[in-house]
Amino acid sequence: MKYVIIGSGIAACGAVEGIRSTDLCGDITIIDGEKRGAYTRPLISYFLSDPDRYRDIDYRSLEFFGEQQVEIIPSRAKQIDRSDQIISLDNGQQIEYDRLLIATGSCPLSPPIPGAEQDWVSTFYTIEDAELIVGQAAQIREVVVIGSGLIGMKAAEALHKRGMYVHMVEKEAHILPRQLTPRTAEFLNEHLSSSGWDIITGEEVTVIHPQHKVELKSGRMLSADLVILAVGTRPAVELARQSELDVRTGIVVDAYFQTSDPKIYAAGDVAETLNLASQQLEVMALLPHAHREGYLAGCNMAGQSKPDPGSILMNSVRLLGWNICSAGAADYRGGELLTWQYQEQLLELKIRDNRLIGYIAINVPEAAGPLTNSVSRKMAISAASWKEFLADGPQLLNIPPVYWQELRRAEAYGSN
Amino acid sequence: MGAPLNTGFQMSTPVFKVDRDQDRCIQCGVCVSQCANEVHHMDSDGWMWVEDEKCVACQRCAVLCPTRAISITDYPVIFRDNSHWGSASLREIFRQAESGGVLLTGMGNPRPYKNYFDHMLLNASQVTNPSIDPLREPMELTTYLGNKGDLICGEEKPFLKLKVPIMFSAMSFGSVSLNVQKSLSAAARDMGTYWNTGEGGLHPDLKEFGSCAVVQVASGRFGVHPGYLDNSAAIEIKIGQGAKPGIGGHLPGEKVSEEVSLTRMIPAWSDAISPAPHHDIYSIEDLDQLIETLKVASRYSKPIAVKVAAVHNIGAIASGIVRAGADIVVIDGFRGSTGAAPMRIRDNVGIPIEIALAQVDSRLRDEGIRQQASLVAAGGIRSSADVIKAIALGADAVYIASAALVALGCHMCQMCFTGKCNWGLATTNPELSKRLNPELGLQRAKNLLAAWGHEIQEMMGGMGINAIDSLRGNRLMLRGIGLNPQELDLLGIKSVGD
Amino acid sequence: MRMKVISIPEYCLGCGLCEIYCAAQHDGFNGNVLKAYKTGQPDPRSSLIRSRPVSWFNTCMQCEEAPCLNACISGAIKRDRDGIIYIDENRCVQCYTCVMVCPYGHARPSSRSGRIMKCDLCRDSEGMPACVKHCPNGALKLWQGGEEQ
Amino acid sequence: MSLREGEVRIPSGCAIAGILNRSGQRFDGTPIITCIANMHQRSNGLGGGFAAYGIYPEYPEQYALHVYYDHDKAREECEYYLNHNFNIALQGPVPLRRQARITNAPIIWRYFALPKEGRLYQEEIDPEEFVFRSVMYVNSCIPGAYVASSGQNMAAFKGVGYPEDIGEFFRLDDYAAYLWTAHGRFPTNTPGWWGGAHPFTLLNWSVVHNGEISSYSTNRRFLEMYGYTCSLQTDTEVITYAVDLLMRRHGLNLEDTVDVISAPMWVDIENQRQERLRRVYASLLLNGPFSIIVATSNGLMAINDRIKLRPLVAAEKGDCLYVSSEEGAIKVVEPSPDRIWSPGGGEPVIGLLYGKEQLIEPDAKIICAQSA
Repeated sequence: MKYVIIGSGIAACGAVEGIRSTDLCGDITIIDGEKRGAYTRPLISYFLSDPDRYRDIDYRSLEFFGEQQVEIIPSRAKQIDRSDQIISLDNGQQIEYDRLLIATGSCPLSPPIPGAEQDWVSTFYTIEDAELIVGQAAQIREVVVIGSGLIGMKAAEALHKRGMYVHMVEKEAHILPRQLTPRTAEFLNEHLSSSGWDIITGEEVTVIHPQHKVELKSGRMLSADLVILAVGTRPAVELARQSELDVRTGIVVDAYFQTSDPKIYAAGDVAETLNLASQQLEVMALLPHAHREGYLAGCNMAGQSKPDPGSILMNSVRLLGWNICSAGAADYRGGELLTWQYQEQLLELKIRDNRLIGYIAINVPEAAGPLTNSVSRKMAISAASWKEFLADGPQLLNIPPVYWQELRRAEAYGSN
Repeated sequence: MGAPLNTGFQMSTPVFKVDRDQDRCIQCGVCVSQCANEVHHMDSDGWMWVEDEKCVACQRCAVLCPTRAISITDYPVIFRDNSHWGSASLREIFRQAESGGVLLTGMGNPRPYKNYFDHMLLNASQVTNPSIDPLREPMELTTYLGNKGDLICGEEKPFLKLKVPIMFSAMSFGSVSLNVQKSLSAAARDMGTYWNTGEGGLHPDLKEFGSCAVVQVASGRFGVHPGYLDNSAAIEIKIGQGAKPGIGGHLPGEKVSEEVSLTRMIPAWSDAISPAPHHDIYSIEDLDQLIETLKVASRYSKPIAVKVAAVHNIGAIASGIVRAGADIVVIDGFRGSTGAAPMRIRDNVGIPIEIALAQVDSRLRDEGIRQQASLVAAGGIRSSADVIKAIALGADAVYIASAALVALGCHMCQMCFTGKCNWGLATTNPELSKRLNPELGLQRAKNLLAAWGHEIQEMMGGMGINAIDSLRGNRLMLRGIGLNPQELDLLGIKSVGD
Repeated sequence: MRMKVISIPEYCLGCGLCEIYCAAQHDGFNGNVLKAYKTGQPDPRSSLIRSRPVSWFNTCMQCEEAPCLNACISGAIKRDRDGIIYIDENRCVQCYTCVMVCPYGHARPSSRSGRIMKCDLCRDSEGMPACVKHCPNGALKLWQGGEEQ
Repeated sequence: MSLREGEVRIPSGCAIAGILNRSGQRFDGTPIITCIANMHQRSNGLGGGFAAYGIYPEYPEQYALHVYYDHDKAREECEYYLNHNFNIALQGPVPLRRQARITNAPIIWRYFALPKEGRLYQEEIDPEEFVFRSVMYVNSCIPGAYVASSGQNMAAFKGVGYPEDIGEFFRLDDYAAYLWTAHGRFPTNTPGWWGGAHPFTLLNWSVVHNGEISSYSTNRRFLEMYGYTCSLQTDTEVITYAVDLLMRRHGLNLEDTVDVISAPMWVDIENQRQERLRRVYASLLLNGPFSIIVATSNGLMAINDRIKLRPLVAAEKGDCLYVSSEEGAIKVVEPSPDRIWSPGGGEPVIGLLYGKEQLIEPDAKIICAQSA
């Protein structure tokens, strides 16, 4: 059995582990488009903030690929011939496959802003982007970051740590629009601003002028030695579309990660997978899911049949010492919102028909685990017990006992 | 009548001093959480302080402290040297002057009376007859208790089969925690011996251990009902207890929890006094009737034991008991322990088990009725050497209770009657009794019996004996050291060198 | 061969010795409680949940499909040959994703140092895990693939 | 003067031997003397003795009392007592032969006596009990007198010296018996007292014993409950009283007696009877290393302790049964036996005259149900 994986990210590594969990002798080939090995994309901001400390940001070491007998070809896949099951690469190589996994992940959006093509304007998505910035770091004093998503935030934090003055421009009404609610965003915004960030919300960049000037819609003019485009990402589906696979925003896959071609699978940020909260197939593009999806796709490619249990939107990020965990649905219409605040800690619980459907925890990591799992396992825990939980103080001690009983029953405690 | 003074002022300095080595203390608070006598305190600002006078030297804090920061010592203030008025006498008077009441205490007689076990030495074989190697030859510890009779004809009377000649003595549920009884009953079952329910009835959780239980019937008849008598291996009538001959049982109200009151069929939180004497035994023939009644109640299927404290004239008493139909006579020496007893009685009443046992064995043999009953020695058995000596003097088997409690963690602070036993033994408070994990208790109790069993086999092998039957009453194997001729004669043994 | 420490609340006295010995067994103190608490920054890997009437030691369940291992963005959480899941400290970037996904709330940041605290079954020292060895009442057991130690 | 048996407990190793002709055919003492002489180095010349059954066919009913006197006064006092209680058919000194190595022998007389009917009636006991009590009386209450043996148509010839010299001294070649047992002693100090030598006798019983009973005190204090006074403090005395109690007074058969004195281990016990035997007679279990030969007019039983710490060999040739501490001692008398074997621990060697079931007929009074 010959397995080929296009892409060398988290999903690819997961797939290797999945295949090897049953098929120890099939040969596996990874087509590494970025030619930089299996590094962890989120860590590029850590690399940017302290290149010596975070020199090695490999997700899996080279020995790992050695142990698992995986061949890595540093080249980009140009075309997939589905009938002959052959992939042709930039370097002219032709690779046959019995099973193919498309794990090309996503790529950054570059908004149609005039002047965005200048060299001091770039996206922040690959290790090269980070290395370029590190190279010119000495000359940069002032930066404009367009977009306050996770990537924008971590890039801004890295640059801030290097002593640069950060302007952040956000189109929406508040920062981290996909993760936070207005109140939590305001709470975080106040912390970041007081640490010296210039956060401008509800504004758009209209023109990037050549003499390091950035003009906003309101006419305000910012000077910047560097501009970071962090307005979001989209799944890298070109290859899939070109091979006439069924693609919507991401590649459409069934519960076993099979695309419309039974020999081709897709996993990670590129694929649309089940969001348990909305019961829809969506592109969630989250690292923890990528590893799970890759692993299960690998198992299924190797002959097992492991359906995807699906997961929920969740994220945990550290910004200037603060920890922000959020999971589950962003909106809570028809539900109830419970909040708890104490000094630098803020916790919001979203409850609907006696279930926790989402939460946002700022600096309350101790209870995060059980809260996430209450949401993902749709545990029936009444609003009353959540109110009591908040009243007693959101520590592990006060997690509603129902949670533990439900968990023990689900996990058949002690056996997993 | 005396009325307790309600002044906080205490006439004497505390008995013990609790020292905390600041260099070692890491303010982890384990001592505070573990001391039920509330000696240790830690304020919210981290300041730690102690109340010496509440300390009973149970060593719980010293043992659990992860950095050994705590040491309990005698309070340094010593009264002027006086061979008559010792510090204990003075303190006792101080306490009574304050309370006006009887001084209560726990465990056995601690006074420095001569300990005869420590004045007897064992024989060993040299040259003329070889010792037997217990590693290569089987060493038989199995012994039977009951009325064996003189002949093998006729219907055999019921008996108890012990794989090791050591049984766990009476510690009632209420006096000790349920976990203690769970540990000892399981250990008894696993090691092929018996445990005694004590006068507190049989707790429902221990039903499965009835088959290896000696159920006690005391003057209070606590928890005695047909089911209780049926679900047992033997029935023991408690006439007396070594620690408090002549007076009855006393379970302080603090220890009579809901569960205890249910098991004993008495009202909760009220003092449980079992009167002395049994109000239906005012002379020996009454005992005969009670024994006969119990035999009928148990359809002659179980041996009936009678437990008496070792007092003067014990020989005649034992002879009477055997002639009254008892199958097992239990003699409890004056070192025997108790959960609660007046200090004066515990320290001044009763005679040593060694002499009592020897007298009873000789007396029964002289009257030719030794085969009609087995003899069990109890009270202060501390080691397997004591067991061997007791059996050599004439006992069929021994009862241990203090030794078993020590195996489970007791540190002899003698405060059992308070119900605040920090080792979770002599208490029914759930927070405290939880401190004895019955699974660990079972292991510790089993190890004690196994260890003593091995030691007994080693010593028997050294004497050239490979069966416990040949050790029973084998007084030639004992020699007295530092004993006067009369004591030697009473014990029926020769002196060393003889 | 799967191993983990399980807590038996029935016998847990809530005394806290497990935390003390756990902290002393890690970070180079190799079991010396005094040194750990007097000179170092002791951090217990598991935390004792003290509550009435029952306390319990929140240990790691060493899950078969470990959510923390899957979710770790830097690949710092690994499983060694004995199946023990541990954190490679110098790879960890303290992003708390593992804290967010652990169903038992076991993985958590240390209040003192912010490092992620997670039980590694004292894999660097011989014999029983320190908490199991020092529990005064047998309330912690090393569960080993079906039978307890 | 060193203490004699009774005043002190004298441990001793030794040699034992026994020869039985099952058909009852009698033979002189030479074979037994040759046999015990061969084990010369097993004794140290401080004790030797023989028991012979069937040597007084002419006085089958009478009890042949062999009495040792330290001085004539003791003889007068003892004879006065005997005449008061017994009808004496014949009395006289035991024929002896000067033997260089035998010195300071006591005055040795023998009396063929039957208890007087009147005395029996007065005491309301059967003759055996009467003789038993008389022997106890002479031994403990008449100073200087000691009854060496008191059986019917049997006698014990014992004293201080090597057994072969004792045999010559008592002219055993002049006697003819169908059953001989012998004993050579190795005591650890020097008792000058002939009475303390083996075999130990009681009525028809004679016991020779090699080894030491570590359960002596337990056995003894049990026997004292049944009226036995162990005056000599020797193991042999205790063994004899034990078998007497078991077989004669409690009527146990041979097999049961073996199951008491050399009881099988609890784990090896197969049936209820053995278990009950061991429970009732636990204090009669003989513990410690021993090999003994118990003889009566009906035959002998030789047995080892249950873990066989002492040697014992047996052999058969036609009607003859040989038992001894060493194989060599048998081979010197009977070079080619039909069968020769070494019995296991607790495994008895039983030799009975043809037609005899048991070593001794139990008392009429107490007959226990004799299950198979």
